[in-house]
Amino acid sequence: MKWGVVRFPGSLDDGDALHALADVMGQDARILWHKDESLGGVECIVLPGGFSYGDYLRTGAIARFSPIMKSVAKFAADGGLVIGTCNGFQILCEAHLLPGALTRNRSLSFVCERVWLRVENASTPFTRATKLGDVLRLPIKHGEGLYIAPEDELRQMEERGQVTLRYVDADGRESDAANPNGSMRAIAGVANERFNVFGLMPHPEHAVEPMLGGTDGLKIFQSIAGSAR
Amino acid sequence: MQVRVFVTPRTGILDPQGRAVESSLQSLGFKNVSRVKVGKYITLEIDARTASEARDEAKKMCEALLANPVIEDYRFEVDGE
Amino acid sequence: MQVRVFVTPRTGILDPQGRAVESSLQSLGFKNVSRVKVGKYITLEIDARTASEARDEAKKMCEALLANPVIEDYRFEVDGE
Amino acid sequence: MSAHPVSLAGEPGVDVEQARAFGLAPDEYRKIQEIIGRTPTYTELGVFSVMWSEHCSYKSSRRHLRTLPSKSELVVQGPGENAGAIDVGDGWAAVFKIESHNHPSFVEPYQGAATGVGGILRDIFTMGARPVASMNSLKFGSFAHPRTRFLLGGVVGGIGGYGNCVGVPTVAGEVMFDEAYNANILVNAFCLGLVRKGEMMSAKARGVGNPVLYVGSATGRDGIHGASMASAEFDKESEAKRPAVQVGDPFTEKLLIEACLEAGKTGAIVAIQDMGAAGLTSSSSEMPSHGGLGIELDLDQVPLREANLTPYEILLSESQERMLIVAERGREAELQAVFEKWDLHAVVIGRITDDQRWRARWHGQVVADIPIGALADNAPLYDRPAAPPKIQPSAKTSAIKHPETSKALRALLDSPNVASKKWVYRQYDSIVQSNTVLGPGSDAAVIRIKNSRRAMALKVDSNPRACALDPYLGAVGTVCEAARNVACAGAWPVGITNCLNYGNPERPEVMWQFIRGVEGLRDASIAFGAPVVSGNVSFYNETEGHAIPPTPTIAVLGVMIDVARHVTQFFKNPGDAIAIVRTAAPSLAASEYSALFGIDGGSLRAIDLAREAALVEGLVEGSEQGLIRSAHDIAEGGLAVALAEACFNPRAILGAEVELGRAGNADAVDFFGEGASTVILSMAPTDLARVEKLFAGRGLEFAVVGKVIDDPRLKIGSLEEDVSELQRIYEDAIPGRLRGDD
Ligand SMILES: Nc1ncnc2c1ncn2[C@@H]1O[C@H](COP(=O)(O)OP(=O)(O)O)[C@@H](O)[C@H]1O
Ligand SMILES: [Mg+2]
Repeated sequence: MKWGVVRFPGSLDDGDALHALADVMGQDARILWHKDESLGGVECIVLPGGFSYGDYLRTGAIARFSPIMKSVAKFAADGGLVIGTCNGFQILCEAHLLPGALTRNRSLSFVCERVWLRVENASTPFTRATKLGDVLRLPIKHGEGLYIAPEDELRQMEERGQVTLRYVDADGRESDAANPNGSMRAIAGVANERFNVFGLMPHPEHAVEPMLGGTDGLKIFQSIAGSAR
Repeated sequence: MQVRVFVTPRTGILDPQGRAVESSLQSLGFKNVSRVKVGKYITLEIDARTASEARDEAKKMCEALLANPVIEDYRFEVDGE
Repeated sequence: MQVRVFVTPRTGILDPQGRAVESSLQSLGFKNVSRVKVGKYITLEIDARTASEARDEAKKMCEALLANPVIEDYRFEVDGE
Repeated sequence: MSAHPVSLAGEPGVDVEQARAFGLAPDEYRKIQEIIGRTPTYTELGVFSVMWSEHCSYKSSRRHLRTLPSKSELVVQGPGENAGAIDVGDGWAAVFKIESHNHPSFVEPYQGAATGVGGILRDIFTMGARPVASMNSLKFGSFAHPRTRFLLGGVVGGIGGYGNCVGVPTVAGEVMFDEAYNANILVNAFCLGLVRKGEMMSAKARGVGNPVLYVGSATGRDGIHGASMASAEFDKESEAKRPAVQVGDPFTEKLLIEACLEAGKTGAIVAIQDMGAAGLTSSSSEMPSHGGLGIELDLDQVPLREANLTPYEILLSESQERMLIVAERGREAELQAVFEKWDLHAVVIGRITDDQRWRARWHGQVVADIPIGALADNAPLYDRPAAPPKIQPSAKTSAIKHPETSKALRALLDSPNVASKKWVYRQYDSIVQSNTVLGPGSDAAVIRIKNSRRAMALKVDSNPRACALDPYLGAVGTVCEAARNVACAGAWPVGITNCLNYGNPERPEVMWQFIRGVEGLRDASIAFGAPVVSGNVSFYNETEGHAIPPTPTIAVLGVMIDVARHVTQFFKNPGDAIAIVRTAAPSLAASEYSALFGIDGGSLRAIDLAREAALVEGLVEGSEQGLIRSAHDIAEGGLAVALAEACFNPRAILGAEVELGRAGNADAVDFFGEGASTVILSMAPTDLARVEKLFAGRGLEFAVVGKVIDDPRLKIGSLEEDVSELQRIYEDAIPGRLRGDD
């Protein structure tokens, strides 16, 4: 499968995503420069973590206007697969390719740690390789990961199964203590209505090698690879 | 022409920063404080002929970039109004 | 009593946020924009008898927490003034 | 053709008083007049005053630093460039350095610490190396002090805010709280980079006529030499003229990292240096001077953030995220294209000359014209008088009898100096770049090198309490501790960088502490064959005559041959044997225990460096042979605390059953003593004999003291504790105090 990892000014985990896809998984992955409009015929676009444009004003607010985002929006509209991790998730929300918004963690401080996530919908192209209720171990590292959306919208998202990952404890139970940033309904990852765009605060690309803290992240990328059109 | 933009967290949308500031104010002994909200205050110069022209520009900027309608409200003042 | 606090980066102090917003606005086609500064807009309720009492409280809060005097300036308005 | 520089309208006159106001001694002022053969202009005086400042000239320390070993077959670059470099194998050089940002962090903790991180990052990537890991060493006042929480939150926030935003993992560090730092906190920032050997960049200018490019943020009045405040005429001007606190812009720094590394690949860069201390002045004088050349600057070309900065301000500004580059003549456009790609602008602001003068023009006039060597390389050097203090320091004592062991252990685990620093490091991105094999929380951090079996281990340490008792032994012990930590992880200590934090060097007892510290560093460095390739000196850490305790901060770089063999501090398997290996018996001198309970720990024991080196060898060989399952160095809190920490395995907590030799009558020293180099090892019982041979064979004390158990209980002789209970105390000590519920 052909993957494109977008590099914005201030992207940080672009290299990590490339490493996970190309070096670890042996996929055909390349960097896409934010000033280009061509997507080079890739089948899945990855918006990586980082602090695009310094995340000034609001996270992802400025990156959303990078030239390449027009093409990404069109690619998504045509049903192409797009995954945004961390800053990528924030950009997708700002670009209205995903519902809701991400704001300051409840603690107001940056948090870097491994968390547990429960798979709430295993039939999306991004979670196919998992089972409903599976508990994944992935790292988070962000200062603005508190997921917010209007209540009525949240309700609809839940009904449609767009809420794909939730923060839980080691035993898969929801609890306030297991919610690292205060996200509404402990939401860690959401898909759009068409289920071809997916955003999550955790970093699957940082959980692909046993020596570096587990391989649960592979399940996300394997799901996508298995969903190639 | 100077424009002052006020961006505030939507009522009903949670404002972690406001909450945190409120509780630290309380713990600093300001017991009589409540309803703390933290928003943004953006000032800028628009080189426009008329105030109404500046207003139109300002509105466009707010909708395009300065505020996120999902979680924020905005209002602005243009100099000499 | 409602208090509105305006916290702005001090003149002469680097305001990377303002700079980023300005260049983004420019590239969005708002060529006639300049001097963009991004600060904080904090609103809160003080349960005080008189406006001057509220003012004193507000000043204390700004100096204790709301503004960082080393790099920020602040001013505030108290309702009914 | 050295035209006589003009003084500018509104500038104060120049005399010995003005010089004094700028911090220049009268004889230094006379030397300046001698060197340039006339009275300097106000601008020139300002330039001299910053370049001859302790910070830039190392005038009090240089002659002592010269005695530090800086060579080995692995040294690729010793002191003299922006950072040092060590060959770590497979064609890679590790570039690293540590630097202080103490005072700015006390004034504005967030920005002070943030810009400290930014500055050390620039020292690394100016060498052509990609920054791959950061560490920091922090000293705050006592937790009880009203300002400590504010400073702690600000400093940690600033380090994270900057480091997280540039994509360099912060993988290790240390934090200490002691009233001795109430009025002078220490913030020392370390950065490690990797570069292909032979692709390193330099700060030595070459090529007469080569253009000088300015890249990065525009110049403002940030952090201009406080001296500009010292003159009334100058000061009565508008408020805006006050020097502004430096604010960091990590986003621009990230662009600079990528752009400078990419520009380096073009080969069009002759020399590059960041505009750090003394900004444009230091970088523009040091690069040509190191190359035996001169420079001519056109200040009208310097990008300004605000209108009408004076030449003085332009030259002395310490605005952040700025680089100065000497380019191959005719290849400016090539470089400019690279920077434009990253939305940065490179502007030509001068040329390299052959006349060995440092000349600046402004509005068509020459405003400064100085023999360049006088600024950069031949600043005055001092041999300051040194003398030991009259009254020898000794730990303050109150004849308290020793607390009951269980209480003492809990109190120690609850002491912020011993307790988990998770509250701090969970605010740092420690995993970006996908190289962090072992992050914060174990003894040393381990960073792998991609596409190689090799890895690097790093740790930063300091021990001001020991240095206060004996500045020489304290420094030796600090190097030993850092080297031992790296060895515990399974790496050979191969290089050292250091930040020497002391009081006012004009006081003989401080100078004595400094010299003894350097001697300790030198002797330990020789013993481990780990040369000192970079560092930094921070003097004048004192307030109202109260100096900080001598605080040499030592960072050691280790090389691991096979990353798969790395070792952590945590017990792994129930049934494993627990052994203790040490170079000498422990003592309570300078221990956390003595400090906590106000007990006189006595004086430091001598350190046998040969045995220290032997211990390091045994540890690394043991891990290379895959014999060691866990290795944990005993530090603050002594053996009991170290055993508890070894049980706190993040995967699954375990227990330990230990008997201390003279069973039953083991006392406080056995439980909580520090000082001596002691390591707790665990290994498969079947490997015991081979491990023992590694150490006993080297004449080190080796004793099997117990075993790892499944049941999460810590049993040391008659002491028995619930490990999860201990862990709760350990984890909550700092957050609890910050919540204010202590
Ligand atoms: N304590 C020290 N030990 C060894 N080298 C040192 C020490 N202090 C400074 N140096 C070296 O002196 C040179 C100048 O130091 P410094 O001024 O801190 O560099 P920079 O100008 O990049 O801040 C550097 O090469 C540095 O490594
Ligand atoms: Mg430097």
